[in-house]
Amino acid sequence: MALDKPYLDVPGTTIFDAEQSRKGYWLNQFCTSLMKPENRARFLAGERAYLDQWPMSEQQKLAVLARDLNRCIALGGNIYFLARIGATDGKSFQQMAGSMTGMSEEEYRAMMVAGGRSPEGNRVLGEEGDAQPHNQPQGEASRMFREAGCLARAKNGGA
Amino acid sequence: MALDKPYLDVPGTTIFDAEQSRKGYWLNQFCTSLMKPENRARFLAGERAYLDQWPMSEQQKLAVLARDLNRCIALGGNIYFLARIGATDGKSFQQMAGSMTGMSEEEYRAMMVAGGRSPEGNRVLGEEGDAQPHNQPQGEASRMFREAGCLARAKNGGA
Amino acid sequence: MAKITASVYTSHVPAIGVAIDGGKTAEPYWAPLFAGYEPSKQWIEANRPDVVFLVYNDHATAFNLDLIPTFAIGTGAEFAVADEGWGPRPVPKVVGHPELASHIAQSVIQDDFDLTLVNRMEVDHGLTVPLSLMFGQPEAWPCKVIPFAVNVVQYPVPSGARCFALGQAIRRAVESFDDNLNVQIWGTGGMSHQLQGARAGLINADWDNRFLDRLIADPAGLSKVPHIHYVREAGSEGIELVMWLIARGAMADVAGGPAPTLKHRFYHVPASNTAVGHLILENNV
Amino acid sequence: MAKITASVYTSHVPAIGVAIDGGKTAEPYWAPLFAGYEPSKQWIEANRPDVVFLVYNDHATAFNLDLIPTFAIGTGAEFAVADEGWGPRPVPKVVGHPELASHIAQSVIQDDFDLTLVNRMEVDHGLTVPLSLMFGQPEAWPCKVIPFAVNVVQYPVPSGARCFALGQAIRRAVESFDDNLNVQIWGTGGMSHQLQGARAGLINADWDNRFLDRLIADPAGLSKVPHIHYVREAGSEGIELVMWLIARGAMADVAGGPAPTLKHRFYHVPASNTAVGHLILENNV
Ligand SMILES: [Fe+3]
Ligand SMILES: [Fe+3]
Repeated sequence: MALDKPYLDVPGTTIFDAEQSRKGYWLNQFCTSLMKPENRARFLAGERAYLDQWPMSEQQKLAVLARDLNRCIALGGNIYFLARIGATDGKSFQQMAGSMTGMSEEEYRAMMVAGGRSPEGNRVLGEEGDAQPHNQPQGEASRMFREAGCLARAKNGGA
Repeated sequence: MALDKPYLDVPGTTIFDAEQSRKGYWLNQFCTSLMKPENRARFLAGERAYLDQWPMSEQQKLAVLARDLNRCIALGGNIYFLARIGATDGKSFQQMAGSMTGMSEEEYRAMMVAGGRSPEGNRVLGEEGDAQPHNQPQGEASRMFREAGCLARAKNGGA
Repeated sequence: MAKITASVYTSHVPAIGVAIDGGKTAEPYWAPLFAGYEPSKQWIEANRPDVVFLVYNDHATAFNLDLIPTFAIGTGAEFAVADEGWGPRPVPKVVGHPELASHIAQSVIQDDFDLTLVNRMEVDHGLTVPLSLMFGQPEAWPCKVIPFAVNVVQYPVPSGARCFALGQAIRRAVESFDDNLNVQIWGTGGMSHQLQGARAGLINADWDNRFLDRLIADPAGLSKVPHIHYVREAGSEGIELVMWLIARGAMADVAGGPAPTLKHRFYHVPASNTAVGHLILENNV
Repeated sequence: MAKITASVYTSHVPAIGVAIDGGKTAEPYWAPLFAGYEPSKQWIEANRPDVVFLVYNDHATAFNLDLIPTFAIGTGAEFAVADEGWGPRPVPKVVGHPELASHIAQSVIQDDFDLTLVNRMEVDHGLTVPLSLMFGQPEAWPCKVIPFAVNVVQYPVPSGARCFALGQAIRRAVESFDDNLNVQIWGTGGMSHQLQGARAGLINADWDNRFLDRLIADPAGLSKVPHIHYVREAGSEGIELVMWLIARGAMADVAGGPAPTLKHRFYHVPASNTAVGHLILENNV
């Protein structure tokens, strides 16, 4: 029988295991290249051209170009590798982490100063916490997003 | 109390442990550089100049220039690293190993074809085998060496 | 004879390094955190180690996906400070202790721990931020440092029990070194934090404080907690806390000696995304 | 379910590779040696593995003194053939089995073996000579290969007992892989040889043959032989034989199953500086 993966039911969380690592190998190695200042400069000077030198999937390249870290992680990226992209953009770990929640930078920072995200309702998929899939995205953006969704559904006759 | 080194009393044998490794670090890393064909060519084109690019001791450099593998090993070299020098010279492992015994290439090869060196008398320092320090060098060369020594001693009045 | 005199535990949040390097330690956001390390600076001034055996994890810096050691010990003479993407931190290079490091490696490998020996690597915030927190901003670090990197990035990471047993082997190794050396062992990383996904920013102060309680009083029991508990309760990056068990395993009481003295305990939220925990335990032998 | 069906043991002398690559296998010096592998080629033709888990040591090729892993498992998709100084051997590249390799790594790390995972490395004669001996000179190797490199170059090297225990963990790992795969485990290196100093050329045929006897019939006892015996009796490079205990530990009888069948046994002196030993053991489950 296959090895146990007891970590698949934690909401909003991807454990970087051998399977993710295989999927994300070139994405992560591209990120490693950004540890050299000359590579950071070359990447910023022409992102698409720089990415095209790596045997990454098109999806991975688009996720990098969009700075969509959640998508990067779904495609095998690991946050410590992906942080090289943020560093290249001059972003902090807090800005990067916050960007994955849908919250604005200010909202995320305020959540942290207030003691951080509670584990309540966020331990197992299917509970009611703010990190559960059905509660995404979070923050002010989400209210706008949901309202837009409602309007759209209303327009389409409620489908 | 310090860690046990039970391998210090084996005649004609240097175990490559952390202490040897520290001593031979740059000597061995120089050898590693010879895994690239362009470095082999550069080394052969100017051995001293190539060696001077490495923070090796003068003794280590002289031992390399002399292709004295026993001396290289005493100075921290390890045979698998030193083999890169032999490879650069187009020598086989048998030629390299034989060169450390004092035997000629033919003598060493003949010993191997006849079943190799016996372990008898060669297990512990102070026995009477052919690998013991007081029986060096080995082979035809040694007889000439000893005769030359006798002549020299006779000339100097037996000192 | 070399002796492990104390163990120090601390988070190693990169933003703390940024705050120190940028002269922001007195700002309202940071002042309470750095105040918590003032007693530690005084303590270490009075209890200067010859060598710190510093357990940390590399954050995809020295090791990328080409090669991932579970346990790597730095046996080199010195270690440069890495450029993690923002340029290298303006801190002194790290000077190793090759003789003691090789001695420990030899001893624990013979004790069935399958280390990777590393003579050349760059060290990242995981190693340098704890040094900055304890020693401030000196021209040169006031002691030698043996970097000991643990894989907590790609699963499977070593279990808490394995880490705790390794600490015990390290203690035996240090005590069989002939020179008189005052050695401290530091366990770094954690406490609760998650840097990814919709659950980023998770902090579990209750769990963290119970972890501190048990690390002091029941480390053997604590070492049996499976990884999944760390992930669920302390966030995906909270798994770094297994490294504290290496330092704790090296204390005298685990080998039947007297209990250590708690010299300092501190807990603060937040530093960037992370809860900061800190302990100093002194051996009484 | 994947299954370990057999184990193969063989020396991996570089000169054997030179003889094969140079078309010298029929020369009087070499003919008796290659004759000893003819039954093995027939056997493996009839017992083609899907994957070979190939235990060998790197000879300062992929790993130099910058970084020395005790145990390194190749989890990459392919591995290039190294230039060891004479130019790369003209043999096919080695194709890995990343899924099975990662699965084994995950399982044995959770079993407290502290592996280093390697996605990119070149493989040297230690790995390619056994492939040539068993498969001859094909266009492409007829199976996937998981390289497993053991440090036997810089002391301390892992003990025989540690290697034997690791083999048992590898067996458990392979058997928990879902796909149906015929897996062989090969242990390579040895037998008696010494490549250095006044004692170069040491061969101990008695000791080697007792080693073969005990590897077949009493591997647990054999695994307790300390390193110094290998060095004194089988030469400084004879220590490579500890790697055979990894393959032997993975056989069914060690876990309480039936004894394996000895399909082939061969011993020859010399190949260059070295005594050549070779065994094939088939599992009966
Ligand atoms: Fe960290
Ligand atoms: Fe070998």
